Amino acid sequence: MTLNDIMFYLFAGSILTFSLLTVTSRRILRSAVYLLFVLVSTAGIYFMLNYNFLAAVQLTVYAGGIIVLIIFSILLTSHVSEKAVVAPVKQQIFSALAVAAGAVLTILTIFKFAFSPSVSPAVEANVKNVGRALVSYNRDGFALPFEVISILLLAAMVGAIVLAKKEKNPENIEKQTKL
Amino acid sequence: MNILTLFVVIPVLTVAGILFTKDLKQSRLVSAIGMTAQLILSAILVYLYVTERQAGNMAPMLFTFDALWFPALNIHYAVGVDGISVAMIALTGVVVFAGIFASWKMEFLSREFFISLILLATGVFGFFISLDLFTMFLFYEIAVIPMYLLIGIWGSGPKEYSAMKLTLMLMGGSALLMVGILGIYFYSVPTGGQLTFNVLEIAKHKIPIEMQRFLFPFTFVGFGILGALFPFHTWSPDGHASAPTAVSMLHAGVLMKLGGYGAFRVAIFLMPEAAHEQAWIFIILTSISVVYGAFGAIFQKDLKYINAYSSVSHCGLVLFAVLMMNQTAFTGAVIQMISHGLMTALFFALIGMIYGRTHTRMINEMGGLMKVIPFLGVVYVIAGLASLGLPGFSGFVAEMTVFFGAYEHVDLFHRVATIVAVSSIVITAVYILRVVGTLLMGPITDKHFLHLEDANWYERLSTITLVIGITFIGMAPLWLSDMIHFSLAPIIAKLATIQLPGM
Amino acid sequence: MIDNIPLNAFLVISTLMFFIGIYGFLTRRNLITMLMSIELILNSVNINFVVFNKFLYPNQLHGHFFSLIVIAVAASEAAVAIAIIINIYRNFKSIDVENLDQMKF
Amino acid sequence: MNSYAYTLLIPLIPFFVFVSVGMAEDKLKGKLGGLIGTAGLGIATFLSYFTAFKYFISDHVAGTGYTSVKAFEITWLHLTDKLTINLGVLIDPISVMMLVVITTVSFMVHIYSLGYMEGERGFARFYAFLSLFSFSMLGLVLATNLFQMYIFWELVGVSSFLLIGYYYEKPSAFSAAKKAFIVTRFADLGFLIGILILSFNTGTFDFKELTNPHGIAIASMGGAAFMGLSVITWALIFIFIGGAGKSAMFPLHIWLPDAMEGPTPVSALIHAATMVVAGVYLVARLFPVYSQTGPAALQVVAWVGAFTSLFAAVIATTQTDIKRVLAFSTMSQIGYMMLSLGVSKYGGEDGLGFMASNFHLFTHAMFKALLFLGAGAVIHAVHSNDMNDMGGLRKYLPITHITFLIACLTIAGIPPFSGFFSKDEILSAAFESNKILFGIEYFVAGLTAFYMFRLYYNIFWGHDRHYHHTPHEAPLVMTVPLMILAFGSIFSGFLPFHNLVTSDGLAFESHIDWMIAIPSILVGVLGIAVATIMYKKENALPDKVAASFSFFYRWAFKKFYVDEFYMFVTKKIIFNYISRPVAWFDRHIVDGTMNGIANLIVFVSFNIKGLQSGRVQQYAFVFVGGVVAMVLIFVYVL
Repeated sequence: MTLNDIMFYLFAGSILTFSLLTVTSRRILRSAVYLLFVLVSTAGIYFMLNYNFLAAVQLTVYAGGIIVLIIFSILLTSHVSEKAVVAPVKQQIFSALAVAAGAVLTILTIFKFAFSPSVSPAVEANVKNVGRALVSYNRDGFALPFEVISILLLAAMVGAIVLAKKEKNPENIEKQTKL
Repeated sequence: MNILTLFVVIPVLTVAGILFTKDLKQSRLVSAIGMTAQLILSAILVYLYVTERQAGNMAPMLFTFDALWFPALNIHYAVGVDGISVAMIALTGVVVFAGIFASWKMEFLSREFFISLILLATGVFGFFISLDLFTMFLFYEIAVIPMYLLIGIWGSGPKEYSAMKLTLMLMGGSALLMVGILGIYFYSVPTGGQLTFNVLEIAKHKIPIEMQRFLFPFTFVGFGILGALFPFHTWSPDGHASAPTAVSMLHAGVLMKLGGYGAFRVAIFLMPEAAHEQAWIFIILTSISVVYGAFGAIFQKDLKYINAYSSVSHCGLVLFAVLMMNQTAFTGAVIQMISHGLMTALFFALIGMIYGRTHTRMINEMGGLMKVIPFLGVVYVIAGLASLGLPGFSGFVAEMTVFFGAYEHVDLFHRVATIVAVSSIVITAVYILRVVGTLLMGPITDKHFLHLEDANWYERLSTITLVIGITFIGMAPLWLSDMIHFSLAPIIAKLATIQLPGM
Repeated sequence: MIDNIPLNAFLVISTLMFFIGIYGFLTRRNLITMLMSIELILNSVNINFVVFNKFLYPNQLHGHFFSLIVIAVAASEAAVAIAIIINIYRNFKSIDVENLDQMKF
Repeated sequence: MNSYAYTLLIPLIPFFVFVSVGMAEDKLKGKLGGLIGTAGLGIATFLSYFTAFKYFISDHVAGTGYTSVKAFEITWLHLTDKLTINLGVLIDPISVMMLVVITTVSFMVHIYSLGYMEGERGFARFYAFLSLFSFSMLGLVLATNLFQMYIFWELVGVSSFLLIGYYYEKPSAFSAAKKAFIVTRFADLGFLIGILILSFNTGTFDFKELTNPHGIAIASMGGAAFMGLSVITWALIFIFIGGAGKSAMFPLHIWLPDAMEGPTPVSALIHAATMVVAGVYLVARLFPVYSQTGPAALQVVAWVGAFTSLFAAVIATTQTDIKRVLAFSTMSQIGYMMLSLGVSKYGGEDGLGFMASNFHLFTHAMFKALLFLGAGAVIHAVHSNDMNDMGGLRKYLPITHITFLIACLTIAGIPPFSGFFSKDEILSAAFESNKILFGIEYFVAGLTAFYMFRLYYNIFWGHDRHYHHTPHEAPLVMTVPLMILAFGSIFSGFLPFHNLVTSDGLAFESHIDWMIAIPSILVGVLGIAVATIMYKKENALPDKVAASFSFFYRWAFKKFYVDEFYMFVTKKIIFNYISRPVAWFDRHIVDGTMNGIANLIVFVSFNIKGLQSGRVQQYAFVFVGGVVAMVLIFVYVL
């Protein structure tokens, strides 16, 4: 049992524990924090896999960006002390059953399948390689997805702004003029 | 351009023309011009056809034209006519022409009304000229769909219900038909080679008998629903009762004929062996139709219902004759289709005109109308007499040909069926005279009726056109029957080749 | 660094995380927590991508980039979703998913 | 073409009159329509007489039989491979005789109606219909084949329908017309079935081929047997049903009394002299076929005829409507003709009955038309049909009185009037064949004399009633036809029918058998005497007689309740137990099934629409569950 192994199991344990806590905690804000822990642990696993850039992105975008966004919206839509409404027990039981069955099936399948790990030399995922690949339009280049994703981000941004803007539908205007 | 294609092009142009009109006056004028052209074209076609035949052209279909339009499934725009299609086209021309004049005062959404009506006519014309099963089916659908709008928008009474019922039942028929047509397509060339939808091509081969057994009921019932085959006729009374005048005319006069024509041209012609085997089931059903429709009509009070049930009876006779599968009966079936088309169109036109005056269709609320509207009264009596099969009118010729054709079968089953069908002539007389008696004869029951006006010029034009058709066929049936006779040669030859036990 | 940790261990973790996410999606009534469940699911998928990349095709970086793209998509998704949630909250004064059943029948 | 081709004009002239007068009905003012019609028929009459003269006298080679000539024929329709419908003109003894009868009576009626129908609304329409009728009837008798006959048979039916319903504003008139049409239509169904069977088995419609006793058609008639009788016998019985319908034989007679709702000239023309004998003509036309296929069909004809003659005569003694009395008398006389045909055999002297039947048809047309037209004149004078409103009219209507008396004596069979001769021939024929039938006819002869003189005395004798205005003799235009017909009634008996109209076209010797004639005269005289005692002066005797037979009298007065029986069958049974259930069945079962399918779909969709709850989590749950289940199935089970 090397340190690496211990690290891995720690991360694994924290991912599973906090995942469970995320979906079961009745305080929404806490859920968000647990989710943050999950994401961070995931980043840890990426570090362990030697994908440092990805891990950094995971930390900045997910942990830094999304979680903050979520927390803001939680604060906007509910009180901190408010406890989340949970589904009826029946729904919980059935969901748990379906999910457990699914998990068991998947895991069984995974163990049945003989993966053949490759022995070919690894490409180092350092910033230089990643950056090259991202803007390369050759084979194994990702210029097109990169552009597409940027457009998607732009669209999402515009969309989010439009959606979140206070709408001025005629009814509201009518109401305002009446007032 | 091929003369047959003109039959589709002219209505389409007319529709395009109506799009640019502004009000009732303009749109009806455009429709009238278009359909008059169509009528003249039908007459020219009859003339060309007859001269061509006299010149010794023995091809099964004349004026053929073929263009591939969907290569993946080998679907062609293939057109061509024989005597039967020519007769049906002439019928359609007359009925549509009369229908336009019968709806001369369609004030409500007139432009849209005429567009739908002519679209319907396009479908019917296209159906009759098509030789390609798929194109035929396409035109069939074009004819059926506007019906929904025409009844649903311009109808009366429970029009939404009727429109829905009619369309759904006919669509059900189409679904069965689709199965049949696709089945025929996939077994069209059993020896291997390019599959085809072309009727003439398919007829050259023999569809395997096992498949015929399976496909024939689909095809026949599919067309039979449109031809008011018992027990799939119930769309007819409701649909006709709710439809506006011109639509009833076109529907009963022409559209129901697609059923008989299709059953003959597709079901029997392409699958004679299965037809021969299964005919007995449908003969029973059609015999029931014939008598049952007539009995049903006796009890009705609404003029349109009476006529709808009488159509069930008469169209039943068409299918009955088609199933008898010999030359005389086929001839009779075609004449009966034309005769019934003209008669029933005339009836519906008259009912519409009477309804427009009295604002009721219930016969027990009317009486003595002969005195105030003699023209319509006389024409109604003529239509009635034609309908009950009086010599001198087309109905007689048709019925007699059918009965004699049916009687050519020597076995007891066919004999009994024939006699059952023959007995309908008495029942028909009962309900026709009952209507004529209560509606036209006797004292005037309502003093409002005293001020009714007799027919206008356009109503006269509409009805007289149809009366001329009826009497012409009734007086001189020879040309028509000979025209049909010749065209039956291929199918008779095909029927002669099948050897089945008991033949 | 990870040589003695089998591939299956990673896959088991991601599977469990995935189903936990689904469980959350099925049971939480609050839209935001449902969104968080989705993030869990996406995350588990990311792990799979990365792990497969690392273990099976180390000579390429496809899985790595897929993860990157998924993260980007998750970010935009979160942005739009939160905009929608806030909008819903404005209109319904609630973000309980049970109340949002307008789109039935 | 041959020298008879012009006979085509005989039916065609009335047809053109019908078309032209019918089209221009409302434009023809006054009597113009009538005059055109009368003129047209006058020409046809002239042509008919000319044809009769030509056929029977000038073209006839002495010592040979009369052959039938096809004057004209065109193909109308190719029906089946073997059968072709032709339209043409057939000239032979019976058709020529019928031509004379029809055109004579029709012409008289045309003239008479100029007076009788004067001032009626639709005067031109009346003449148009009369012309249509004449056309159809002439077409019927000139038919070259069975199918042409059927065509015109139907046309005759419809023109009769139109004429009975002439006063269409009167509900009773129209219902009578409807009844006539439907009853005869029902009979025509039999006719049509008969034609189907006959033509299928013989392969021809043509009368010449069918009736040629040495031809293939008759030879091929053995045929298969069905229920003990050969198929052809059945065909002939069916055809006779058609004839029985038109000729008002029991039990298809019910329309004839009601048909008296029509204008009286119409009754005279159609329902006395011409159309109602079409059935007789039909059987006569096919007589060789009937006589060659065994006795069964002819026996049916004979017994139906005999029964009808008795039945109708009994009813006639009780009726009070003068036109109905005449109608029942017509039925009775047609019964005689049918009987006579039924007892006849083919060829030579054996064909006495055939000759007698046609002879009686001829004389009957004359005197019955006369009776009806006379009754018309009476009705014209007193504006009533009922005997009880009449009496003592001999002073006011001298010409009508005399002619009516002549007609009554004729029908009673008193020599030397024509009825005596023809009836005598029938009785002789019956005597040779069947004594029971003979007895019935003897009795009927007495009854006939009795009820005719009952009618006569009630109208012209007795005391005056309270007339609204003094009855006056009809104008000359009406009385001249009466006189002409009276002349015909007196002298037509002397025509040598046994030389002219025989079953095989050959002449044979016929003479009056006084052993039969004298009793028949005595019976006639007896009938007259009884009527004289009872009705000449008003006394209580008729009431007493009626009272003593009160049950039977009421029964006969109500026409033996046949009408009521039919009404029961049609109105109650067919209407209520067939038509109504069919309508109900259609609305509720067939349509109900169709609507039921639609309703079922609506029902199902209503119930499963709950699945589309709008709840995202439910959808997701189903989705996940589905995926898991599918994985389970596809990976682990299959």
